[in-house]
Amino acid sequence: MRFLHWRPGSDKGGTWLLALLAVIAVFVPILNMLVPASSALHLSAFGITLLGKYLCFAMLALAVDLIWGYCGILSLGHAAFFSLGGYAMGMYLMRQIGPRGVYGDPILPDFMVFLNWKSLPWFWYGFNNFAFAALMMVAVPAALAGLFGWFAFRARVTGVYLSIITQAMTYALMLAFFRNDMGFGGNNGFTDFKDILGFDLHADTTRVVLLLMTVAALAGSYLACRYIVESRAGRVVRAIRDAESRTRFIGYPVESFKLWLFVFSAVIAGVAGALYVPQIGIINPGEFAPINSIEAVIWVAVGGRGTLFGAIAGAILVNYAKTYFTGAFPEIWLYALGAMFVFVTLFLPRGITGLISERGKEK
Amino acid sequence: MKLKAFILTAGVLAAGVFYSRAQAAPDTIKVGILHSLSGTMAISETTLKDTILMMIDAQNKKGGLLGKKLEAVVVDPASNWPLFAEKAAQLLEKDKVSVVFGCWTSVSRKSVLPVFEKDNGLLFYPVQYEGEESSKNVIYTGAAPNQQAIPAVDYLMKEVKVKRWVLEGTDYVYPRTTNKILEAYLKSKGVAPADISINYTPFGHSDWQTRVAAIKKFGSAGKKTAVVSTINGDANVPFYKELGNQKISAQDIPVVAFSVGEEELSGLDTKPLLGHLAAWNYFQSINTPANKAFIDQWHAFIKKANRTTNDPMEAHYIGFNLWVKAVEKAKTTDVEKVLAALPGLETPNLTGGIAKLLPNHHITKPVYIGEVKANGQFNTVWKSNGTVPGDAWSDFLPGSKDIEADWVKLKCGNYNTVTKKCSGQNYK
Amino acid sequence: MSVRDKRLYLESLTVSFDGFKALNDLSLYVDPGELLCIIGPNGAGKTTMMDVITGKTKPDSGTAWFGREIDLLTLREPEIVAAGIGRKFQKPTVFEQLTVFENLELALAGNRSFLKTLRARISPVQKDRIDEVLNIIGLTGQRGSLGRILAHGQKQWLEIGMLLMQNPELLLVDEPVAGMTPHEIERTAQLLTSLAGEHSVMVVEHDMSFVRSIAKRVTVLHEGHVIAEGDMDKVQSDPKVREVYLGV
Amino acid sequence: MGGHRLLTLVLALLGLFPALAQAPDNSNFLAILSELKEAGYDDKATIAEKLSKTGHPSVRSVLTAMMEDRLLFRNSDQKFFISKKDDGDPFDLIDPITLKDAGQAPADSVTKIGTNNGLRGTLKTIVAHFSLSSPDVSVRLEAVKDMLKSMDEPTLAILRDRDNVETDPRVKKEIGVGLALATLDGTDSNARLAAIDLLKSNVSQDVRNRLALLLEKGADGSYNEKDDKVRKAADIAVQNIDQWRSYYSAVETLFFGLSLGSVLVLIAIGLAITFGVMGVINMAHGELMMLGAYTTYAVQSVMPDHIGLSILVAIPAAFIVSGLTGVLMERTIIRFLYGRPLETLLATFGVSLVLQQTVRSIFSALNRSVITPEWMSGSLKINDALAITYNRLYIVIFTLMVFALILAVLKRTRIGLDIRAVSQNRSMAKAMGIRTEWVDAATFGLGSGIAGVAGVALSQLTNVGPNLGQAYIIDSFMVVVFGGVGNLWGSLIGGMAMGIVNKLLEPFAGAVLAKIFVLIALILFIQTRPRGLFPQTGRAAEDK
Repeated sequence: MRFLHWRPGSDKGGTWLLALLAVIAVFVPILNMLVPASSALHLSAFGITLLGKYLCFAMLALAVDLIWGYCGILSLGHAAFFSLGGYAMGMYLMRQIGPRGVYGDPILPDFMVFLNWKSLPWFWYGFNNFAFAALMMVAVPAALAGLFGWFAFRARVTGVYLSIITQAMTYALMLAFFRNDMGFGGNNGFTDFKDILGFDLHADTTRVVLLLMTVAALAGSYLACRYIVESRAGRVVRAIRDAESRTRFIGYPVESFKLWLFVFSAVIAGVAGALYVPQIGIINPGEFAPINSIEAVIWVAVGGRGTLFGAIAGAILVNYAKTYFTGAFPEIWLYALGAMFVFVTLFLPRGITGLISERGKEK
Repeated sequence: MKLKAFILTAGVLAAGVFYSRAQAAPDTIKVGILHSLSGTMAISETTLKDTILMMIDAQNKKGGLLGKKLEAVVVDPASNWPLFAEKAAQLLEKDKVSVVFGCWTSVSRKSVLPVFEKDNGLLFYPVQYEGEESSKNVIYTGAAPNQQAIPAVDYLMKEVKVKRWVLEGTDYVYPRTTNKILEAYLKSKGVAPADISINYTPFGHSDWQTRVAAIKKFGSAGKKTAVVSTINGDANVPFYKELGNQKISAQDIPVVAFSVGEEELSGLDTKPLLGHLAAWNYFQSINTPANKAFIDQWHAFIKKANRTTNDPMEAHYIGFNLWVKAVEKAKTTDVEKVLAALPGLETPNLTGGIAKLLPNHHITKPVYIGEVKANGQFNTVWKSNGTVPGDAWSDFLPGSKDIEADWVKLKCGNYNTVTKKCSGQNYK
Repeated sequence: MSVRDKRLYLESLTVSFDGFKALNDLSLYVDPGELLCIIGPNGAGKTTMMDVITGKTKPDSGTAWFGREIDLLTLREPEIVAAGIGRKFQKPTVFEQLTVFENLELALAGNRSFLKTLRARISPVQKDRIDEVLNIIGLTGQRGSLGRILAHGQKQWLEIGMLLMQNPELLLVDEPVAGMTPHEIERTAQLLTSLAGEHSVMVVEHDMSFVRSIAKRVTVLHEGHVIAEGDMDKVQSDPKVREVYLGV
Repeated sequence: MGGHRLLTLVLALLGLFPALAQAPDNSNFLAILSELKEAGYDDKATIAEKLSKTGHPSVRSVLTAMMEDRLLFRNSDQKFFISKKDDGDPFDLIDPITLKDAGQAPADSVTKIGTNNGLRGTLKTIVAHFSLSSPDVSVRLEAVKDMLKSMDEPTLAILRDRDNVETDPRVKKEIGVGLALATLDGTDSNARLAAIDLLKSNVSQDVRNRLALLLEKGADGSYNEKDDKVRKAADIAVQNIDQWRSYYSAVETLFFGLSLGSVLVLIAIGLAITFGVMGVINMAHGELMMLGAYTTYAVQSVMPDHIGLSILVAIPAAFIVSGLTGVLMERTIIRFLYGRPLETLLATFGVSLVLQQTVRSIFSALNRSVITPEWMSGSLKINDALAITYNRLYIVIFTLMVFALILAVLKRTRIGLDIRAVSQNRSMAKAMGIRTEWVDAATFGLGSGIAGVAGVALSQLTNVGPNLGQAYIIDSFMVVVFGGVGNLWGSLIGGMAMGIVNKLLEPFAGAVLAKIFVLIALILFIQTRPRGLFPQTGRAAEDK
C-alpha cells in the first residue's frame, strides 16, 4: 500500500506519533473498562474527554501547519472551519434529542421553543440524518474555504493582508452566530446532547469509541498530510512558500495549489471540530473567536512549524500545560502561558521539534 | 534519543492530569469552586470565589462539618464555556468533591449541566437567571424572573406611572427570555404593543449613540417612558455614560437594571447613573444586624474596607448555609442523601427574611428596588412584603406555562401538567 | 522584415510607468536556434522587455508573437511557460529548501495540476533526463544537496538547468554571469553556446568580454528602443552605440 | 388688579419681601412638615405643595434639602432638621426655621425623609419657582423648562409676570413657548393661530407632540379639534417641524459615524506605526491602550480634587507609560524578530497575556472607575432637535490633533526622517550612519505611546478593565489593513469610512448586522485592492 510507505527513518517524529496513537488506542479501553474504578490506574471519563480534546486540537494544529508551515499561508481563521464542522455535528446531535428536551417538543430544539419558533428553519432539514450531517461537517468548511480561497488567492492577497481578512472572516461568523435570530442557539449554542447514532453519549463505552475514532482520524489525516507533503505537489507547495513568483514562472498554477491545500486543510479542521463537539458536549459561538485561531497558530509555532509531527506535539503540549496550570495555579497560569510563547519564539524559532532535531545533529 | 525522552516525560506529566493527584486526606470534605478567575467573566466571578473561601474558612473555625475540615478545590474555567464542562468533570471525577459552588453566565451553567447530571454532582448556582430550567443536581439560589423582573415592572407601573416601555438587552438567552416574559406580562396589563420597544445589542457593545438617540425619540412621545435594561456587564458603563451625555436623566426616562449591582457600580463613575433603578434581592445598604455582620466579616476576610457586597454573594451565603444544614441533617455528604434533605430547609437571609428551599430547587427571596446613589450604593425605594417564591417555569411563556418542577413528589424538573409527561432529565 | 520564420516577433512595443517610457516603440526578432545578446545601459528596458515576453507586464501598445500562431499578450504566465518560453532571472532564485534534484524535478515538463502532481512519480526516462541536465550544468556532484548551500555560480547554472528541463524553444537569460568568478564565467559561456542551436537563446548582459565570447548577433537597446544590430564588431563601431553606451 | 395681587404672592413666594408676606406661621409650617414622617411618595408630593403655599421663608431651603436627600428628623424628639450633607456620620444639623446650626447627630439617631425620582421631579418644579429670580441665566432657563413640564394656573401666572421683567432673550423665548403652549388650550381662535405660528419654528419634540394632538381623531372618527383653521395651521406646522427634525437627525447620524470613526482611527494610528511602518504584528497593542486607560485611573486617584485637569495630565503620562513599555518590549523581544513578522505576532501575543494578568494582579479583575470631568460630560445643544455630546466631540477633535501631530513628527522632524529612512531601507540607512537600533526603539515607543494616548480617550467611553484591549485589537487591525499598511492617511480615511458606514447602517440593520456587513465589505474590498486603500511600497509591504 503506497499510501503508507515512507523512507525508513525519514520521519522519526511521525513514527513515534503513530506508535503513541497506537498505544493510546490499545490502553485507553483497557484502563477505562477493564481496570476497576477503585484502582489508581483507572482512566476516568474525564481523562478520556481530555485526551479526546487534545487530539482534536492536534488535528486543528495539523491543518494550520499544512498551509502555514508548508505553504506560508498564515490563516488566522481556522477556528471558523473547526467550529463549522462542530456546528454541523451539533445540529445532528440536537435533532437526536427529540422529545427528551425540557419542553418535550419532538422536533424543535429547546432554544427554538422558548424563542417561540413555530417550525424548523430550512437549513436544519436533513440534519436528523447522520450521513447528511457527516457530509455537511466536511462540505460546509470546504465550501467556505473554497469560496474564500478562490477570491483571495485569485486576487493574489498575501501575507498579513490574507491573515487579517481570514481573521475578519471568523470574526464576522462569530458575530453572526451570536445572534439568536440566526437559529443556531445564539450565545448558548448547542448543549445537553443525549446520544449519537443511538449510543448514549454519557456512557463510557461511547466515549472510548469516540476517542478511538479521533485517534483514527488524527492518524489518517496525519498520513494524508504526509502523503501530500512528500509528493511532488508537496515540493511544489514548499517551492511556492520559498519563491512564489519563481514557481509561477516554471509554470505551476500557484493559485490552484494554494486553493486545494487550503480546502483540504479546512476539511481536516472541520472533521476535528465535528469530533470535538460530542466529546466536549457543547458548541457555541465562542469557538469562532479570533483568539482561538491565534492559539492554534501558536501551538504550531511551539511545536515547530513545517514539521507535521511538531504541530501535533505543540498542540498537545500547550493544551496540556493549560490544563495543568488552570488546575494547579489558577491565579498565575496566564503568566506561565504568556512567558512560554515569548520564550519559544525567542529561543526556539523552530519550535520544540526543531530543538530536538538540532540536538540530534550535535551528537 | 531525546525525542523518546521527550515523549516519555510528556506521558509521565500527562498522567498527573488524567489521574487524581494524591487522594485527599480522608478527614476532609472537598468543596469545589468553579468560578472564572481570568477572562471576561473574572470581573464578577472572582468575588464569588472569595465569598465561598470565606464561608469555608468560617465553617472550619466553627470546627468544620461532621467533625471534618472543609477543603476548597479552586479551578479556573477562564470564562471559556467548554472549559467549564471540562473543569466540572475534573472536580467531580478527579477531585471527587462533595459539592460545587459556581458558574455565573447561563451558558456556563448549560455547559456544565450534563456533566453534573451524568456524574450526579451537586451545584449551587448563585446568579439571577432566565428560569426555564430545574435540574435534580442544581440548586438555584439566584432570582428567577418572577423574583426580580416582574416586581420591578410592577413598581414602575404603579409608583412611577410608566406607560411606555423600552426593553433593552444584550443578545443572549437571559435577556431574550426575560423580555419575552415581560412583554407577555405588560400586554396582559393592557399595554399597547406600540408602547413596547424591544432591542438587542451584542456583548460588550460600546457605541450606544444610535440606540440612546432612538430611546430618546421613543421616550419623547408624551407618555412616561422607562427602560428595562437586561444589558450585560461591560456594555453598561458606555450605555449609562451615553444616557448622561445625551441629557437623559432618571427623572425623564428611568432605567431599571437587573444586572447592575454594587460591584459593577464600584467600577464606574456613578454620576450618569444617579437615580436610575436596580432590582435585586439584596442591597449592601440594607440595614440589618445580619447584613452588618456579613459585611464586616467580608471586609476582614478580603482585607479591604471598601470592598462591596452584592446580591450573588448573598445567594452563595444562603446556598452554603443550606448545604451545611442539609449535610448535618443527612449526616453525610453523599449527594443523593443531601439532595433528599435539602427541600424545605430554611436559613435566614441577610435582609431579615427567611430563605426556604422549594421543591423546584429554587428559593424564596424578598425583592428590593433601589435608586443609585452617588456613593455607589442603593437607596431602597420599594420592597416586596415578605418573600416571593422562585418560579422555575414562567406562567407567561406559551412553552412553559404548563410545565412545573417538583423534586419531592413528582421527582421531575419539567413535568408537563397537560400531557402528564416528564421530559428532560428524567425522561421516561 | 525578413521572409524567414522567426521564433519571436516583438513589434513596436511601448510600455510606460507613470510617464517614463520603459519601452519606446521597440521592435525585435529572434531566429530559431540563434543566440542573441542584448546589451544596453541601465534603464534601457532590457528587463522590461523580458517582463513583456513572459507576461509579467502588459504593454500599452505593440504586439508580441511567439512563432506565427501564439499571441503572447493574450496569455498568462503559466501558459506562456507551457508555450515554450523559459526565463532565468537576474537574481538567481532557486528553491532553497529543496535539493538540486528536486529543483530540477519540479521543472520537469509535464502536467502541472495539483491532482496530477499529487500522484506523480518519476519515470526512468525523466530520471535520465534529470541526470543528463545535471551533467550539462555540471552539478551531478550536488544532486542531493539543498539549493541554499550552492555557490552563486552553481545557483545560476541550476536555474538554467531548470529552464532546460522544460526544453523550451526560447530561453531568456538575464545577466547570467553577474558576480561570477572568471572560471565560472567560462563554464557559463560554454553552457550557453552549447544550448544555442537546439534552443533559441536571448542573453541580456553587461559584461562585454563575455558577450564578445558568445555572441553571434548583438542588439543594442537605449531608452527602450533598438539603436543598433549586427555582430559585435559592427555594433561596437557604430557611432550611436559608442556615444550612448560605451560613452566614448 | 388681579395681576398685582398675584405679583405680591409671587414675591412672597420668592421670599424677597417677607415684610409684605404675613409674618411666617412657624407652628403651621412645622405641623405640615411633620406630616412627612409616615407619608407615601404621593402624599409627600402634596405635602410639599402645601409647604410651598405657606409662603414661609424656609420653604425653599427645606424643599431643596428634601430634594437632595438632606431632610431628616431626630428619632428621640421627632424634631425636623436639615443636614449639611446627604451622607456621613454624624450629620451637621441646621434648624429648618431659623436656618442656624443646630449641632450634630449620629447617623443612626435620625431618620431621613426618603424620596424617589417622581417626588424629586415634583420638588424640582416647585423649587424652580424660586430659581426664576436667580441672577444666573442658565439657572433661570432650567427653571422655566422645569415649570413647563407641569403647567397649571399659578405657574402660568408666575411665568406671565416673569415674562414682563425678563431681559434675557433665551429665557424670554422659552417663556414665550410655554405661554404659547398654554394658549393652545384656550378658546380664542386668533390667539391660538398666533401661538401655532410662533411654535412652528420650534423643533422641540414636546411642541411637536402638543401640536400633533390637535390633529388626532376621537373615537367617533371626527377630529377632536373642531376649529378647521387651527387644525390646518397645526398640520402645516407639524409637517414643517418634522421636516426639520429629520434633517437634523441625518446630521446627527453623520456625527455618530464621525465619532465612531475617530475612535477607530485613534486605536489604529499607533498600530499603523508599529505594524505599518515596522512590520511588527503587535498583538499587545490593545494592552498598551489598556495601560493608557489605567494610567488615567492612576492619575485621577492621585489628584482626586482636580478631575477636570486630570485628563490633560493623563495624556502625557499615558504616552510615557505605554511608550516606555513599548520600548522595553522592543529592546527585550521584538528586536530579535525583525523580518519575521509572524514570530512577532506570537511573542507579542504572549506579552499581551502577561500584561493583562499583571493589571489583574495589581488593580484586581474589577473594572476601575474613571470619572468623566464636567467639561467632557453633557452635550452641546445646537437646538431642540440636535445636540452633540461633548465627550464625542472632544474625541473627534483629539483624534485629528493626534493625527496631525504624528504626521508632523514623521514629516518634519529629524527622528521622523530617520524612521522613514529605516522603514524604507534599513541597510542603506545604517550605511548612512543612522543608529537604526535606536530608531527602531524610538519608533516602537512612539507607536506604543500613541496607543496609550488612545487608552486615555477610551477610558472616557468604556470600561477600564483587563479586557479593554481585546475589545479593540481586531478593529484596529482591520482599520490599518483597510487603509493600507504603512500609510497613516489610509488609516485615517479607512477608519472614518468604516465608522460612518457602520452608523449609517445601524438604524436599519441593527448593531450586529451593520458590523458584519462592514467586515464582509472589508474582505471583498481587499480582493479588489490586495494592498489596501493606499498601497505602500517598501519593507512592510513585502513582508509575508
